[in-house]
Amino acid sequence: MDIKSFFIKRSVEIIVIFFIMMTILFLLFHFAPGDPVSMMVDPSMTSEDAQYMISQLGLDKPLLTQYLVYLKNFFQGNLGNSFYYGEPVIGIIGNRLPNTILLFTTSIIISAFAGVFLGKIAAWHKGEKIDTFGTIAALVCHTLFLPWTALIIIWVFGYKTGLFPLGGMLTPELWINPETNFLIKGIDIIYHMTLPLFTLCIIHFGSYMLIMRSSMLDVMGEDYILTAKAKGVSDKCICNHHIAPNASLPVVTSIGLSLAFSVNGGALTEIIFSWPGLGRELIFAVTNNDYPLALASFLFIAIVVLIANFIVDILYTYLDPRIKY
Amino acid sequence: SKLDRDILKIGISEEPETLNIWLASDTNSRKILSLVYQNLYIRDPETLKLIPWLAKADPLYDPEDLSYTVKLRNVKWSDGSDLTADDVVFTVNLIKQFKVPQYISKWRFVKKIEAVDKRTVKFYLSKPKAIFLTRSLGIPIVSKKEWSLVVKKALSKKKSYKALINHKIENPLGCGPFVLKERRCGAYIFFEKNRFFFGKGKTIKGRKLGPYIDKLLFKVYRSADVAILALKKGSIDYYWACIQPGHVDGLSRDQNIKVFVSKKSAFYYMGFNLRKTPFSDPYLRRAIAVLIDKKFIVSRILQGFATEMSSVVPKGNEFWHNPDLPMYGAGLTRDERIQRAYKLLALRGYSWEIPPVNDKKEVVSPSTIRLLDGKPMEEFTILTPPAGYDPHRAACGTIIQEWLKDLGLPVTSRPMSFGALLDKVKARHDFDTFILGYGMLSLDPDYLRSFFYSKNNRTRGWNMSGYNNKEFDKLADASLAEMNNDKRRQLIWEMQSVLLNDIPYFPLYNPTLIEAVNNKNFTGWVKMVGGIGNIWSLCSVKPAQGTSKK
Amino acid sequence: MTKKNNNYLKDIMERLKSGMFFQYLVFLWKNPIGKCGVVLLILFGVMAVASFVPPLIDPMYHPMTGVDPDISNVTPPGFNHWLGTDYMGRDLFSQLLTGSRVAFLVGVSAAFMSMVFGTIIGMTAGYSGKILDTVLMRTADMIMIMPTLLVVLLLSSLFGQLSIWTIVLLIALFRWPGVARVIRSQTLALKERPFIDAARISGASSVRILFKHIAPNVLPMALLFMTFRVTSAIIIEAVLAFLGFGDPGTVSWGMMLQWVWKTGNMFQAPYWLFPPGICISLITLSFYMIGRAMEDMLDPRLRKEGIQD
Amino acid sequence: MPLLEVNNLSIDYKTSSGVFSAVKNLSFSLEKGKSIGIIGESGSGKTTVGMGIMRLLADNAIVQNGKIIFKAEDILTMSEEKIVALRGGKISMIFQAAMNSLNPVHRVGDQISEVLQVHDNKLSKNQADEKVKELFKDVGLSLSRISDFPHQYSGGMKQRAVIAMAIACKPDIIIADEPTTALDMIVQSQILKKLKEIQKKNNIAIVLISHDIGVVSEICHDIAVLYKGEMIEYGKKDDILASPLHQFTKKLISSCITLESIKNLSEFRGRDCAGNTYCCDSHNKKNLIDQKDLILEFKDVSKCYNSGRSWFNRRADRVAALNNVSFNIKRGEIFGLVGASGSGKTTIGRILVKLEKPDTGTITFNNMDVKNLKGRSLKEFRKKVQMVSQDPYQSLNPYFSVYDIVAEPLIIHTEKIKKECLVLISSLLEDLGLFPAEEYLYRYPHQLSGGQRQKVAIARGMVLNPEFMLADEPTSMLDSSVSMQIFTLLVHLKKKLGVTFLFITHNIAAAHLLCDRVAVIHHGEIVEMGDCKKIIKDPQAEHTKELIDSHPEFLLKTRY
Ligand SMILES: Nc1ncnc2c1ncn2[C@@H]1O[C@H](COP(=O)(O)OP(=O)(O)OP(=O)(O)O)[C@@H](O)[C@H]1O
Ligand SMILES: Nc1ncnc2c1ncn2[C@@H]1O[C@H](COP(=O)(O)OP(=O)(O)OP(=O)(O)O)[C@@H](O)[C@H]1O
Ligand SMILES: [Mg+2]
Ligand SMILES: [Mg+2]
Repeated sequence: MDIKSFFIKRSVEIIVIFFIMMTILFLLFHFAPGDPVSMMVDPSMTSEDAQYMISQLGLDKPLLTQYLVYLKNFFQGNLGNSFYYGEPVIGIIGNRLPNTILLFTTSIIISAFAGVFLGKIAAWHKGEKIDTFGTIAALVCHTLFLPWTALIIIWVFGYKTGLFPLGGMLTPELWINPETNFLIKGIDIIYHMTLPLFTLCIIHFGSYMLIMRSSMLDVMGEDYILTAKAKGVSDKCICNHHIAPNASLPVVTSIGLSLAFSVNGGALTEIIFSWPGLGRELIFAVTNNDYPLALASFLFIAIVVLIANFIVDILYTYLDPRIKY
Repeated sequence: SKLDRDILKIGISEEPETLNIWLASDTNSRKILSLVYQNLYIRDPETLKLIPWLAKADPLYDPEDLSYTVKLRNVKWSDGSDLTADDVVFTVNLIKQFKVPQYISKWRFVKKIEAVDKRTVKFYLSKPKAIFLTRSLGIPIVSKKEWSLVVKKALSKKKSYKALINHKIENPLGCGPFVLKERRCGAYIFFEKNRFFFGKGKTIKGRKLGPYIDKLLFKVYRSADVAILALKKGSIDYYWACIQPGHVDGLSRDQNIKVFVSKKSAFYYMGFNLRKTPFSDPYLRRAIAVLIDKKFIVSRILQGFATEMSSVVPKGNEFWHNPDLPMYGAGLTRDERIQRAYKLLALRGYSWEIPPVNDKKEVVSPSTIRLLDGKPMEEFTILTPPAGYDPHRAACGTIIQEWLKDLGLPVTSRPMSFGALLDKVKARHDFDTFILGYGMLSLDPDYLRSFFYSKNNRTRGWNMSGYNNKEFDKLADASLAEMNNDKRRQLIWEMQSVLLNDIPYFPLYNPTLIEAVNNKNFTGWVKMVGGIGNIWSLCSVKPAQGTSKK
Repeated sequence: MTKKNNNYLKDIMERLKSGMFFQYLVFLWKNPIGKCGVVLLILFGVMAVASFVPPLIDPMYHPMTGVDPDISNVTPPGFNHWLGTDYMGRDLFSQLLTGSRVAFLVGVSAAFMSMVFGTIIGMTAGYSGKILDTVLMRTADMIMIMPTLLVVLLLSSLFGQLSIWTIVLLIALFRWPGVARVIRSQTLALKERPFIDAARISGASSVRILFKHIAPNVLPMALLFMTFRVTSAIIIEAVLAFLGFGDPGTVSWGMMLQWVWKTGNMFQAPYWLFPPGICISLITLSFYMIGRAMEDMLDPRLRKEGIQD
Repeated sequence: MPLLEVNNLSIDYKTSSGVFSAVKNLSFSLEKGKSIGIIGESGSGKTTVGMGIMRLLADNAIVQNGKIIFKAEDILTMSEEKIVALRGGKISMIFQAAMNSLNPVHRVGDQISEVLQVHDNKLSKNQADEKVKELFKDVGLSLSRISDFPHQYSGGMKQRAVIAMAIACKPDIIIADEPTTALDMIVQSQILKKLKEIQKKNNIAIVLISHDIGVVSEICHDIAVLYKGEMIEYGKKDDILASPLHQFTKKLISSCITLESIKNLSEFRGRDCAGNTYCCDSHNKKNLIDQKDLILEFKDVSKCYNSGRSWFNRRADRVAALNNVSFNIKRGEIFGLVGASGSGKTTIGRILVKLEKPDTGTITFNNMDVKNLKGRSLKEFRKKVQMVSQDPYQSLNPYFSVYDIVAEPLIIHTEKIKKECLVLISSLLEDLGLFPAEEYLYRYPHQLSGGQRQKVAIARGMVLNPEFMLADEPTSMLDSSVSMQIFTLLVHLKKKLGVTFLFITHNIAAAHLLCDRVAVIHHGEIVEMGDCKKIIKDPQAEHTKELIDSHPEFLLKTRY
């Protein structure tokens, strides 16, 4: 099967999943108790006023009508307006999504590379100190409790040593200065990203490293490695050219499988580091019953995961010639 | 460090979601907008009396035609144009046209409003209302220039109110001390001094107004701990949110940090569902009131940063608070409380399989309480907001649950998300008891009427308990119409004592507000009810001494 | 009578000794990582059991409602309170012990349920093939890409606070696809194995084949996944509690962290902050270690899928 | 001076249960252009020797003493650089699992050119590619497959590629460790021929490691026999084949089912563990078979498989496994089905026992159409038709004890209580040579040897007294002496219980030994069918000839 039909198939799949999820979420939000109006705790607001607001927001229509309206708007590129921001949800998401993707992808890429690299070293020096130490470190990092770790990291690196900012995505003092150029702004963002990125990588690299290590060990026992040795290929070349490419395949698979997991960690990190991303927007919207925003944020997070999965699959075909879709 | 002293940096806990004043319902948007849109009258930080702000003087009441006349100061919008009577008329008309839910209830009784001249507005009421001054006039005045087009467009839509609140405001035009320069979502909001601020250099109530700072920067810190660290580090000068008692120790140890503890006009209470048994019985409610140890709640759960509440009107609101009310077992020990509550219920006709107090008057662990009709009491729940939203109320729920169990009441405390909780309590009236609170009550006790008036006992009405007392209704009506403050106070006091006798809500505590500033770069914060985050502070904060501006 | 019983016992012993599971256990103990995990786990088990003791000594040691009458503030470790007290004067040590119980309860029951769901669904999908397979696996894929934590958070905030059992159930409901996928691929491989053909030729029905032949073969893998699911369930519960969406009626480590966080004692009271965080890490570590040790015994080809999370 | 001289080599392995000596005091020498075969049963240390010569022993291996002299230098004490240059350059090795010797993520051509470039760093990429093309031609691979990945190659092609890799640098010695074990007979003989040809052409010395005396006898000049790490015999090939000295060598040679051995045995005897002697005189029993009574009939059966996995192009890769196959089996006979690997033998078997549905055609069993069987009649059918499959390591559920396995059909089909089952099964197991039964009843498959497992599988088939038994290469995974036991058993069962057998094999000699009639199948079609003896004596179809020719030379020489 060629890559084109694979593309089509996966795209269809993504679209179908997307709509199923949208419907489920819509129903969920509809049947959930509470609405944004009841969240308004102004004692001078009478029940007529509340009712008026509900009808203005269109929440008094029957379910099907609401759903159809939502669908219709969806196809017109309108996901509704946030109850609290009063702005189109799309705009809010457009603002947050890039931040999330920035943090999310960099953390995955860095932790995957770090994991692969360290796993390779550990496996190559199996049984030596570096291996024991590395494996224990990976195990411990992998099981760290993220929010806790994040707060401690902030305390140590942000407060005690003051090396890094405590949170946020940029230094407002810099950005409000019209003389600041793009380069500095870029560096500023990277500077702010360091700690959240570090936290995420600490949590994630462990599992990649462990997978890489064990799959390296498996591959080292494969016959073709023996063949390569018998060919007279040097050790270093065997490690890098023969073992590592094969051994990193399971890592790629596990990236795909752990994406959803990374999203969880990402959302937590966003909250603790005040990173203006979609994850914390979602949590905030959910706690405030801001349905349009919550629904759309969730959908977009799902889409990110779906697409990332897709990319991982394609990457996998590229890395492993045996796989054909 | 020049930069540090140039810009006042204030941390806020969440992104202000909107700059549209008609939509803004979250605290942070309101905080930001309070710097931009100004009111006709505001409260004096010390006496809490209303004093003219945009208005030139106290309003003139004409009992003849039930009208108030308000004269305006010479105020300019931040773009340099004049704020006129037309703007005020426009604002009120906007509220009435769009039935803006937050404000409309306070304006329904205003028949007509007219601009007498450029700086004079006249309001005609349909009947005398005590709250006109304190509540109705508390609206922010918006500029006709900014809004008239929006209003026109919105009115042409089917859902006009929705169109109004969905209008995106990038740069609100106000007349406050600061003008918004730049807003970056999720990161910061940047203000500069308003050149046209009417109060600049004026002395109002003995305060010479600034603003003395050129630039004001709001930074968002989503996690309180991080904000506190930022405050200690000097990344922000003030964290505009309530700080948890746990932080106080650490903060007070820091030389640069000053902790402000201010009163709050707040009211935290336990509510009962009077619509059904068993809580329709006032004796049971009183017994529960006896069991609840407010001192414990205040000293343990709130770490002393609260006051016990004895009435529905906070003690701090001295004028309206009735000091002479039943105290329900204040000062008693645990066992004494149980004995008293037991006596109360036993006399009323409740019975137990094993009573909580045995023949020797000792407290024992009871079982199966029976109601007046002889049936065992069914399990009931105390609904509280989740710990993530407010750890204190959740903890109160748990502790009260244990106390009630001592009397054999089959109760569980169940925190639930705020939306779901309100839906149950307010919209569906499907609950037994709950613990809720109001963090920002108006100083005018008009809310008593909202909470307990029998007509408000309906879906989404504010009478969540389902309290229905003719006598109270009468008092409430009278208090609304009474224009004489002292007479009105008498009525309000009476209302309080009726309520504390019936206990539809049992008042628990009134937390105090803990805030902290970093004194290194700026000083001059003004403390008042509701904390130091107020317009007075921002008009008086100055760069710290010994720092010359170069 | 006794003789028959004896025979029966012998029979069982015989089976146990030569059976795979016994060998797995021995292997687990022989593996240093596995041993480490087992020791840690026993430690936590002891903690969980010990958690019943403090409230019996004095009601003030009740982890949720007992407060020390003399203490109304956060206090550092002392003679009466080995780990100090929280802001209300509750004993942190007894909270920590109770947390272990809750972690076990949540972890093991959620993992067990998700394992049961996953195994049954995976086996059914793999064995039946065709439409049922497609439907089940698409569903699994869909659930798999859902960030569990966010979903549970969403549900718990929409539908009011969730009780601990609902949380367990939800975790299980969202955690089965990983198991199902692996079990399915194992089933697919097993299905082609001649002994399944042999069973079919012997006339065994599908149900019999599934539960008598395939189930025991996929069980080690399912158990392996269970250990990994335990860790993820514990972590999810902890995060939920930490964010304030947990069951307020239970004292879990996440809840303790939430208390220390929300009451602003995070950086003031390390004796309150560190123990629960370390315990969460260690208990997940112990399950993870056992899982890894078990992994070493199983088919290396299948094991890489979905180990994480 | 010989090219390679192994002197007194002893190799130990350190394991958790102590030190295990895999090779003890081994000595042999090899001249340029000559070849030596090392044979021995599994685990006798053959691979260890090969690895020792390459100095690629596992980490836990210790060379206790000895020398491996290659061109006057001791490999074991050589510097690391020198040995690396030697590997693949002067000495190259073909590994036991040649199927897995190619790295799946690199192109085959690249893997071969890598050897060239490693050993000659002056060689440019293009030159290397040219050389690779030549090598491809040499080993008989099509040039168009040069940039394919290994998974796109068949087993035989992979083997050729590995050979190409081994000869790439024109080494002096090739060590070939069981180069053909996983391949079918025809491919095996092709590969062996190629190896021989290349050896002649380039004057390469070969160390051929195998457990199959046939393979070794085809290529080698000398033979060394290893037994438990010790060399028990060493000498010229013909000498050893003609007059083996050691008991083990004798057994090795005699248990090899060869056409020759059959010639000498019109009747052969087997003995099971219980000491019963079976007399299997299969060829004299024709009179027992009722020529008219057909138990099974295949008519025009065809079957296609989809090998494409996707649901998009389902029609793209269809493999026709069977093509209008018709034959019939008479009650009481052993019918043989012979063919090369992938010819469709197993498919026929699976269709027959209704594990697979045919696309077209009908199968009748006892005059019932197998296709229509459902519910009750299917259960009845299951009771009568049983199967023993190819792989004894896979055909028993590892979680079932022997008792559970054998009792399963009883539990499904009868209402016997456990006690009855026990008695029945015990006697059956003892009958099959698993004596005493109690010792085996509660063992698990991994505690049994291959032959014992196959016996358990047969017991499972026999426990219901079936009428018909399908034996799909029951011995292909077992070594030859065990195979003989199984064959004996089958014949015994046929005689004692009158079971009809369909015997599937790729070994025409085995078919000849057991079967009354055979059908030769090739690419899903039956090319020849008839009396077994006649077909071997006088094969008509081209493919049958090929099959017979593919038997190692040593066997063919003695063909009658
Ligand atoms: N790395 C090792 N560690 C311990 N024992 C080993 C190791 N490699 C081989 N052995 C043991 O050494 C003995 C000889 O092994 P070797 O691989 O040489 O046998 P072989 O003759 O090649 O067998 P086969 O025909 O099955 O390939 C066997 O008993 C084997 O179990
Ligand atoms: N499930 C299947 N899917 C696709 N192709 C199959 C399947 N089973 C068998 N085939 C193909 O059908 C053909 C016949 O296979 P079969 O297993 O019957 O061969 P065989 O003669 O038994 O070979 P061997 O001697 O290797 O066992 C082969 O080309 C094989 O690749
Ligand atoms: Mg070998
Ligand atoms: Mg076959």
